[in-house]
Amino acid sequence: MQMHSLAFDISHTLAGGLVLISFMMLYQDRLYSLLNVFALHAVVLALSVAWQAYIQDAPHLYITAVIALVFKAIVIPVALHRIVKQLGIHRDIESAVSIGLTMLAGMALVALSMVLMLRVTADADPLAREDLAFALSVVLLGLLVMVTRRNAVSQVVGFMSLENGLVLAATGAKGMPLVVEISVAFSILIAFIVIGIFLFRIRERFDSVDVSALDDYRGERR
Amino acid sequence: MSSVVLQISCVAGLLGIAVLAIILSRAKTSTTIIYCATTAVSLVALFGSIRFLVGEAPNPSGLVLPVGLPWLGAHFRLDALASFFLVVVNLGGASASLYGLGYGHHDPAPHRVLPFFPAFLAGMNLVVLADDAFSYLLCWEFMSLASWALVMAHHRESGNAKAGYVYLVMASFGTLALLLAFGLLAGPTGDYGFAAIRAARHTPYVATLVLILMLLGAGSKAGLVPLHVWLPLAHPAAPSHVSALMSGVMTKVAIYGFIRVIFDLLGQPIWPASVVVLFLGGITAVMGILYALMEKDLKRLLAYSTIENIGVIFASLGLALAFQANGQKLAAALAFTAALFHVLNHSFFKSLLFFGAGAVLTATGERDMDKLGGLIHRMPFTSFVVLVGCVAISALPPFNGFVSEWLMFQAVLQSPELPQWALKIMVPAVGALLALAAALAAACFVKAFGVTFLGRPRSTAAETAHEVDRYSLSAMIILAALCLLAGILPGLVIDALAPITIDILGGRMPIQANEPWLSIAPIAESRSSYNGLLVMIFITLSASLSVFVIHRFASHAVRRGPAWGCGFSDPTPAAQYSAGSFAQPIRRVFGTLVFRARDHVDMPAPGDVRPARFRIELHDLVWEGIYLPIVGAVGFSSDRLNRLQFLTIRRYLSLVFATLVTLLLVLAIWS
Amino acid sequence: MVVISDIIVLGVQMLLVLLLAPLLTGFVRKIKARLVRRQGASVFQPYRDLLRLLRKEVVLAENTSWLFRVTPYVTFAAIWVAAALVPTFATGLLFNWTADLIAIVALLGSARFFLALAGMDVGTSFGGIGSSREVMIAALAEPAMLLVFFCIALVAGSTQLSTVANFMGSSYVGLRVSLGMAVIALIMVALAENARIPVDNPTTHLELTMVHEAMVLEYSGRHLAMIEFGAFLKLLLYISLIACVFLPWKIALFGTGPLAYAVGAGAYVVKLAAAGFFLALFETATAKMRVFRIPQFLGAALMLGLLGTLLLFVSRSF
Amino acid sequence: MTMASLDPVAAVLLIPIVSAALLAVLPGYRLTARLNVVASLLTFVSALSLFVIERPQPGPYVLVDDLNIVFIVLNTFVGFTTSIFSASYIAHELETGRLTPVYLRFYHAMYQTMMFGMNLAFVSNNIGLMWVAVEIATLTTVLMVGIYRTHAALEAAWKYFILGSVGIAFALFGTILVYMAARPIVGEGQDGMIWTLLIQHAAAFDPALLNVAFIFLFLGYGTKVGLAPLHAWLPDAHAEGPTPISAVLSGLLLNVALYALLRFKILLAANPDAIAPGPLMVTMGLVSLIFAAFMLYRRRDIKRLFAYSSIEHMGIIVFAFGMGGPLANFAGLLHMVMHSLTKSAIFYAVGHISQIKGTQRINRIRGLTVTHPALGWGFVVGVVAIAGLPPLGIFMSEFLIVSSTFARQPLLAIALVFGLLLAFGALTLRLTSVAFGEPRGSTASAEASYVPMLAHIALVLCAGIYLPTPLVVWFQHVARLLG
Repeated sequence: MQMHSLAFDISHTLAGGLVLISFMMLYQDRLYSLLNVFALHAVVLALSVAWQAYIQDAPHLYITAVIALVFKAIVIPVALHRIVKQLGIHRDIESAVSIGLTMLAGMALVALSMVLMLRVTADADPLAREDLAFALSVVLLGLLVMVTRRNAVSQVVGFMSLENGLVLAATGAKGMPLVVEISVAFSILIAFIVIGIFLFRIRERFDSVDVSALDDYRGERR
Repeated sequence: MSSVVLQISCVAGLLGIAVLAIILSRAKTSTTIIYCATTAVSLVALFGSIRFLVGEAPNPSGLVLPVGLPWLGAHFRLDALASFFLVVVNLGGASASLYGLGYGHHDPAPHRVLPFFPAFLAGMNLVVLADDAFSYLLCWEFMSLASWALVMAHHRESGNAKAGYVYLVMASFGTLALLLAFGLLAGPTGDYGFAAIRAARHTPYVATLVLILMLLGAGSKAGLVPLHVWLPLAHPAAPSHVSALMSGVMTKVAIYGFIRVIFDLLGQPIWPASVVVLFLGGITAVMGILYALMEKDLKRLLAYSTIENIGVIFASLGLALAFQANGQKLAAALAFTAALFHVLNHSFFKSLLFFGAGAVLTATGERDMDKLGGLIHRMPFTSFVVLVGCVAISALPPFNGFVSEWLMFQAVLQSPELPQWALKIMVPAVGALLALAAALAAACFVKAFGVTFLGRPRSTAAETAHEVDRYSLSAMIILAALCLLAGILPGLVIDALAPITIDILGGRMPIQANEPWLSIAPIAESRSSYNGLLVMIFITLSASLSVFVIHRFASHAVRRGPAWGCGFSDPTPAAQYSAGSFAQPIRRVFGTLVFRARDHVDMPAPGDVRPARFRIELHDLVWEGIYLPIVGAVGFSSDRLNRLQFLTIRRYLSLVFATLVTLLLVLAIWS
Repeated sequence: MVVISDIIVLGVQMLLVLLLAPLLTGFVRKIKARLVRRQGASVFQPYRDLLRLLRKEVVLAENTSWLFRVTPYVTFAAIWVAAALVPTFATGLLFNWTADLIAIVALLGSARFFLALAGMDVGTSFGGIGSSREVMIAALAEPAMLLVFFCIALVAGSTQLSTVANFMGSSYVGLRVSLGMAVIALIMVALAENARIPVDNPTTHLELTMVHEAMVLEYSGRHLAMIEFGAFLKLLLYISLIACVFLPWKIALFGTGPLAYAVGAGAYVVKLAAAGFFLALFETATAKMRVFRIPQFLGAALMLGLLGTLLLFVSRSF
Repeated sequence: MTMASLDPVAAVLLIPIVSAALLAVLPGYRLTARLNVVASLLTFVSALSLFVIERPQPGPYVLVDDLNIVFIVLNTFVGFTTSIFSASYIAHELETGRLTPVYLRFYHAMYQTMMFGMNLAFVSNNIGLMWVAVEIATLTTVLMVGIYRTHAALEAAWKYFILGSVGIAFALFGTILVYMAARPIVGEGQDGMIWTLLIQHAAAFDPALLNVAFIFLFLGYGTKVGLAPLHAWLPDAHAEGPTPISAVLSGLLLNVALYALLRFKILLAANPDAIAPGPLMVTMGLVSLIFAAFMLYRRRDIKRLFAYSSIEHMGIIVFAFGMGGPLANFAGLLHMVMHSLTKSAIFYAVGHISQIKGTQRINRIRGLTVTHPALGWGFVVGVVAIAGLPPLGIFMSEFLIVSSTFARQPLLAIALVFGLLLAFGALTLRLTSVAFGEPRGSTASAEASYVPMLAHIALVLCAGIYLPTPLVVWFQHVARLLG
């Protein structure tokens, strides 16, 4: 029992840590620092997944943890670093919404997810419940990053943190099948996105294509 | 075999002909074959329905086919009302087919007409026969679709595309209104059978809503102002025998729908309903004929006059509603009979007139009256039958148009029996509107006939015109004869209509057959009576007497000389009164109010050699006041929304995000 | 036997109107002349005119068609029948029920219809002027007349002229506002329909001011005679209509013997004379109005008719 | 084929994946196109055989019930006809050199993979598996949308990809939540995702979890359905990809997502305390309908026009299912089937038209019925059908939807009718300009196979007049199932 509560505390802290780091992402205004923060995010995720693997003694989760560690915490950030160099992407992030507002919105989102999840009757074991609350807030924050940042890279980062939230939820869900497969699938997805950015030279932002350009391409001019 | 089976098999035959037409669309002889076939089938259907209507005690016979809504099947039913409208439809169909035998050969693209013509006929027959909401709407829309295809037959001519488009949209608007009406009648359980609807009790709320929806639905198809805008565009755009069908018959099918729902399915009406119908009818009558008077395109003029007649019919239906709501069966039967009689008459003379317009079109290639004139010399037969049509539609004795108008005025004169003050006041006022419409109609057709057929030809086309082929002529002559017959023997028609009024209203007019001298007396002879036969006989007698006397005693000398031009005999036919100038006095009277008409005269100063200019400015207030704003609104909002097509991915993501957050918020607050 | 006598009476009436019509016009002209201190032609001048016209040859414009030649007879016949259907000195005649007030309006309407067509048949602008103005006047006059007849019919409960006449003759028709309006409206319509001053001047030959005359400008010889005769009849018809509806004094009932008929006839002649006198007086007293004042004039008639009809419900509650 | 007779479900899955592998390696247009057609035909046949043989017991992965059998058969049928169409279409593309043989292989392989993904999504009894399948189908279509490598195509593919991935994430999160809700009752592991078990115990699930789950699933799969605020990828994906793919997208992929939505709607409806999904679906449906209707007026690209009309119809269908009740559900199912058939038929026509005219700009296409009667009239009938005119199938479903709605919720029905009329106006406006008037553009005769188009139109026509009783019974049962 003591053990259990300890386990609970640890996973709780880790999950909370993820949310915290998501917040940190929100107020980064330099690309490199953002990437580093994301790496940290991935590390923490890896830790919490590993911990879950340990307490649920579900060895297959270790694979997920390893993927998270290697792929997300190392490979992707490095790759993005190089892309940023090679494409000579502007170093600092222009955000569509001011940082302060973003932070406020983030607070609101976390609050919202708490409200929603704490409705859940506690007979589902509290561990899962807390995890879900945190996972939901991580997901929402990731999305928030995606919509408030103009850089392609930072949007990718946002998407990845969103997906970290998913993995957190998946691993938190005790005995959930397909977790490994899903994490693999998502890694591939992200790889695609990164490659896409690289191939299609989407330099600054997703919204580089302006309306007039669309007109030409789509035969939609009036 | 039972009557309804006969009718349905005729419809099947028509559909078969349509398929046949597609198969031999490119064949030379296809025109002849198809129109012969349609003539034959329509005649069979016509006689079947006449036999049913005047046969001994017509009792409804039904038929269910395993098509349409799966759990319901397609119900068809033939009762007195349906059989009467079948008579109208198939008579129009037969005459149009006969006319087409000749006219069709002048069609530039027969393969765009032949398949849809029989389909159109079939559609109209089916609407009248349908006995459940789904089949009714299916056939209704099928009818619209077929007629739309016919309107688009000459799709290369300018303006026809717009005509077809406006028509299709208005038709679909009407169908959706009907759909709502039937949805309301059928209720949430979806009893779409007419029998079930008839059996159900409907609350006043439902009744009112259904009335409004039916006025929108059937009214838009029939051409009630302000839903008429498509009619003067679409009817002229079609080939003339199709225009005749659309104007003379399809509008009647719409009226059938109105009668079927409001009088039959809805049960006992409430009197305020009649006020609405009366009002709309009166307005439509006057507006329609005023539009017609301003028109110089022959076929458009005829289309507008159709609107007028629709108004007249709706007005007398409104009267029938008023009397029925107060349980005055006899008066209701009188008004209702007047309406049905006018339906029949209008189908006669409007088809006749459109045939005439078609003949003029084939002979001269002109629809613009200001390029016609003097055709009476070159097309004697056509001009004679068209003259008959004009006299008939102007409601002059001894022709049929007068009889139905007369019956209607008799119904108006029953208004004192109505208990409601609103109606007491309303009915005579509407009567005044109808009288005005009738007088204006006479003026309008003086103009139509005078400018087109009389005077001197205004173009070489009109000078070199020739009489049309014998099929077209025979079709027109038959209709003219029918106009006269219905005018001098109205008693027979009235008695034939009695079963319908018994079915629908539970009352009937007194039997006319045993009136002396074949005269008609709607209530009692002491009140009012009319005898078309004797009036005709008197006129012929006195006319021939005077002719005899004159030719017996007066001089016979005749000399042809130039017309007296007040010292200056005008050399050019252009100096004749044209359509526009003929309408000028009436335009001065009504135009400024109804059309915001302005005459712009640009008279050069003395010594200035440039020609004087005269321009008329007319506004179609309905179009500019109702339809253009709607078009503008749609365009505006689509422009605004269209920006969403050009957002960036980040913005699209924010849309998604926003949706998610809102939904989550709703969830958080609500549950 | 009854039928025979009826037919005789009817024939007498038809002949009577035929004979009296020109006389009436002549009488009106005479009075007008006297009122302006002129000698004036004799009252029988119209007969002479007709006979003279009948003897003359017909000159047809080049372009005219058969319609132009048929029209005079058609219009004449229509007006004559209409006139014959109005009870002049006796009601309840055999064929009175063949047509009622509405039918009579329609008969006059068809006469006008054909005249207007004939006007357009010539192919000159004068015919056009005439026809267009004529139909404009008619388009306003007809509804006014119908409304007047609605009013009467609602009072008498019938559109059957004999019934109306009997009812009006009977004691229990009090003096009514609406009837007063109706009679005024009817007189105004009659003035317009017969092309009298102030609507139109039957004696003018200044083309631009004429309406009816412009329409029949091309007619000559026997055709013109028929047209003129039709005009005389029409005037007679309106007067006798007003007479039999609004003052059916001494009008003979059906089947009352020859004596009553004679009295009725005498009364009828007196009524005609009186009406003719007043008409002449009115015409000399007023001036012709511009063509485009006519709508107001007839619009007033229309309004009066409608008002009369509506007032019925106030004065008399069913 | 023997295998198919043994186990049609396996066949439905195996034939596509195997042929995909083959097509990836085989060279040559003629051969591969034929193989593609044959494979699709086999799949269709084995799907048909699901009707005759007795169904397999629902296992941990595979389920065949009344609901999805309709979808499977429709899916494989349209897949088959589209493969015929794409054969003639691709031939032209190869001539004009828009496609190289390499991409051709890729195209065919991807085509079969996509069919595999969709079939899997239909037959899977495991919501996780279903999720995976839907994503496979989505990603393959993404790749095919970008196949022309023009800037516009890549643009469209990229948009589709990004928005799709977010959708994927949502759907997954929803799935996880459902599992969480199920776990305490059904038990850990595999069982917590097996549909048949879920629906049995749904009543006992935690409503709060289910609610959140449904919102995520609704948005996730709704993105694929193309509901209004989430629709952005759909028009461009339709317009820039090869036309067969547009046909499949409109005709099938939307249905797959819709199917997933329906499954979860049933699940939610089975739980008394959870929110009623109806209002949500009705609102989104109406929004999509009216929004798309307005957008139709400003379209200049013919394929994008019909893409928006797909959004509109999806709106109608979701609305119908949202209204619920036997009539509306029946109408919804019918409308879905009719829309798939009609819309793919229209895209077949449009594909040939744009190939002949060498453009997709509407104002460069005129008077088709004059220059290409068969194609033109086929197009006319198709548009008339999609606009909801009788005697074609969509009229029946719209009749049922509107009339049954008006009796229950007059205002909703008014809004619905408003949207329908708007869309009708826009479509017929384009129809008149494209099919009639003076011909414009090239009049080269089309070397096209009209068979698929005509087959679809014939089916829709006959459905509008006569529905075979077994089908009706089927639909009615499913409608009851949908509650």
